[in-house]
Amino acid sequence: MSELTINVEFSGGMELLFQNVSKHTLKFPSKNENGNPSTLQDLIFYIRDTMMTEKKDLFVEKDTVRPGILVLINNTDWELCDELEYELEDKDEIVFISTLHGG
Amino acid sequence: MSELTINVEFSGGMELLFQNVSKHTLKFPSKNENGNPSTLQDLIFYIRDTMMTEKKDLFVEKDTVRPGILVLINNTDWELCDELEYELEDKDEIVFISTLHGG
Amino acid sequence: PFQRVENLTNEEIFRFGRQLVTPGFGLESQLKLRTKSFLIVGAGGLGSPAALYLGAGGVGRLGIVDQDTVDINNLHRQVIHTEDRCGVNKAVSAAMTIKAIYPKADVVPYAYTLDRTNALELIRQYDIIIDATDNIATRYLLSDACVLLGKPCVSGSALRNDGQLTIYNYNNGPCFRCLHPVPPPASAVGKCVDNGVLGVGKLKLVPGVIGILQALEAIKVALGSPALNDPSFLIFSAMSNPMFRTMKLRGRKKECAICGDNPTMTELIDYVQFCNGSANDKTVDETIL
Amino acid sequence: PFQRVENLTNEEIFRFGRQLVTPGFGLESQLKLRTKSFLIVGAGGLGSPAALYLGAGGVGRLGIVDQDTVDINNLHRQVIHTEDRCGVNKAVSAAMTIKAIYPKADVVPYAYTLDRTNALELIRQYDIIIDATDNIATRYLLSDACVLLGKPCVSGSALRNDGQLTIYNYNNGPCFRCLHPVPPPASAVGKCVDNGVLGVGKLKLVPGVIGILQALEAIKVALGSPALNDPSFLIFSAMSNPMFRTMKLRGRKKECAICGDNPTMTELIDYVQFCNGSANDKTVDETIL
Ligand SMILES: [Zn+2]
Ligand SMILES: [Zn+2]
Repeated sequence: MSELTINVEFSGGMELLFQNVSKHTLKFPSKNENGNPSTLQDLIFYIRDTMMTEKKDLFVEKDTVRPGILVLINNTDWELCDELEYELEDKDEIVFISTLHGG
Repeated sequence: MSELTINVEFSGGMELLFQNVSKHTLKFPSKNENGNPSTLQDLIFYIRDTMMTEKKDLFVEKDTVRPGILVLINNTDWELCDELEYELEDKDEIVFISTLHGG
Repeated sequence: PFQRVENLTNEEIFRFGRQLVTPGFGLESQLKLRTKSFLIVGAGGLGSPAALYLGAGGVGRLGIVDQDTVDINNLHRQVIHTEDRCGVNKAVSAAMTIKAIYPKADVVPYAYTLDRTNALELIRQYDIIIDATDNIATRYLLSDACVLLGKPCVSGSALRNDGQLTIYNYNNGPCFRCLHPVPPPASAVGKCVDNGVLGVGKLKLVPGVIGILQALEAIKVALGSPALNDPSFLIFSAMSNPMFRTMKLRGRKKECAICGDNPTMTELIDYVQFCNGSANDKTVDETIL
Repeated sequence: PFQRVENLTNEEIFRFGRQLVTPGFGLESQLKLRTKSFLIVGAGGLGSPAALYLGAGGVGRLGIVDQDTVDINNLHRQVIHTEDRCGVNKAVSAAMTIKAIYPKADVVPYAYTLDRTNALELIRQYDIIIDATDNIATRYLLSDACVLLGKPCVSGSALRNDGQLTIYNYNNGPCFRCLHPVPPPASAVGKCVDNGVLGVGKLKLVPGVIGILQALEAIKVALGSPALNDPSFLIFSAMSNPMFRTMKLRGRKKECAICGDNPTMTELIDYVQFCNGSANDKTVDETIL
């Protein structure tokens, strides 16, 4: 399969960086430009480069998401998967959630 | 495939009819005794006949679940699927939930 | 009768929206709440938090119906009441607490039982109905009355460690009768299923969680929130993980006896008889914790 | 100091468990609550319902910390307070409401700010800590203090239409610092993200929903509920459908600076400095509805 369908969701205020739209369905190549399976890091860079025009630093810092953002892969904390190295699968649901501190 | 894995869950008090255990994983034949694909009705009869010893009338009435029980097929109201005629698929999650009236 | 206002007063803006410097969508939403009336049926475990939050939140009018009086061993979960009001009618007591939070709140207590003789007359006066009752006969009564009058009914229920929440007769979704054309056998309602079961301690907080979510859903109805576009049914299991499950619900049924295309019911009926005795069989209040 | 009792009094049994004819597991659970002490930090939007339900529910002791005073435009969501208590300390006001519901409740208000100089001394006296605060510096403070003292921390937060709930430092689950070794940039906390966005009306009820769920989780901790065996993180989106999502959370991190296998932190630090200014940048209270 050359293309994956990835469901991306932004929550906890992250959606404000994306025209206030929470849910996005992306078509994503199954291999990255190096010919390796596409990873979560590839997805993060794709989002930063193609879906954002400003305030990119509120999403990405260096090579990963900025501090304060939790990442869910199919409702599981990405730390329980392989974080940035996680290899995307078709129909994956990836959620980026800004942790809240208000009360 | 000759055997399906079906996740059955009882909720809203239904679990009290099943030794207070909510979640059950069943191996279920993919075809019923007539050689047709197994349906939700087959599953209901299987539960009644093999998992219950008493108070069967609190689960089944005639050929279907008793009034007051909602059935969810993969988190969707079974009326939006084919109800009793729904053909089971591997890894389906079927929930039987007793509607509550207390406050 | 309830008078709909055109604008919020400055005092209301200060109280409910001071921090909103630009009067944008926020104030419009607050005005929508202010121009809507809400009727909560039941001021017990579900109705207490629903009434607290709607009453404090600046809705146009809040009606509260309950025939019962405050009892000392309900106070642990009916937190809108106080110990010195034992013996006072619950609707009256709930109104007193709301007035203490917001003296200008328009709260109307109704200290009687809703039944087929008076339900239509009362429900007609309100925009959004909140079913916070505790027995199945009243649930049929409220749903049927809401269908006959074209009102949405935000329904919550709780038993043991479980709770359920949905909105009937709204946005082409089902009514209670679409889901339950036939009432369950009396033996399946309330106490019979419970006998002899030593579960985990019953959680008094379950009605609280559902009740506050009823207030939230009622507000979303008032705002016309798109989140309510598809009918759904929330299932809460306090002692499970995950605690919440959302079910995609059927729409209105064409063959429903009251909300269908060719309704056979055009008026309220005798619900105690209809429910075949399970009506008076109020949910056993054996909650602990 | 809080005295642990061996048994419930007859009055307590009547009030909290009258309907339970056989004194089985239910009363044991009630006794577990009665022998535990709970500390709620913050008596605002989150702390109001948490305090109401825990205070009315017969816990052993309830401590409430808040340095703020009741303000008229908080009352719509901080429903434990009343209008005539404007200017009164919030912890004191919350205790007054609980006493009105349950005069024998053991409630202790602390009318001061929790900081590195006094947090350990206070938290040491309680079994279960509820973080109902509104800024990230205090969240680090509470989590760190709970790790140092071995206490579970039931953490809730809310902003706009979203809420989050988890338990830190419990059952080999993570602490706040495991999840957030580095604080977010100040620009990502609070107001900056909001600028110029006209969202759907902000829902005042969001902290209410999270706060009552914090009370529930605290009770489950007190009971040792198996539902808490796996660390999880509840995500609430009031204006989405479904409203709730449960995330399976990482466990304690071996390399965590405070709860890890070789901790480098052994005492509390300057959290305002640590959070680089985002500490004082309290969440903008622009909720409406
Ligand atoms: Zn109908
Ligand atoms: Zn840690």
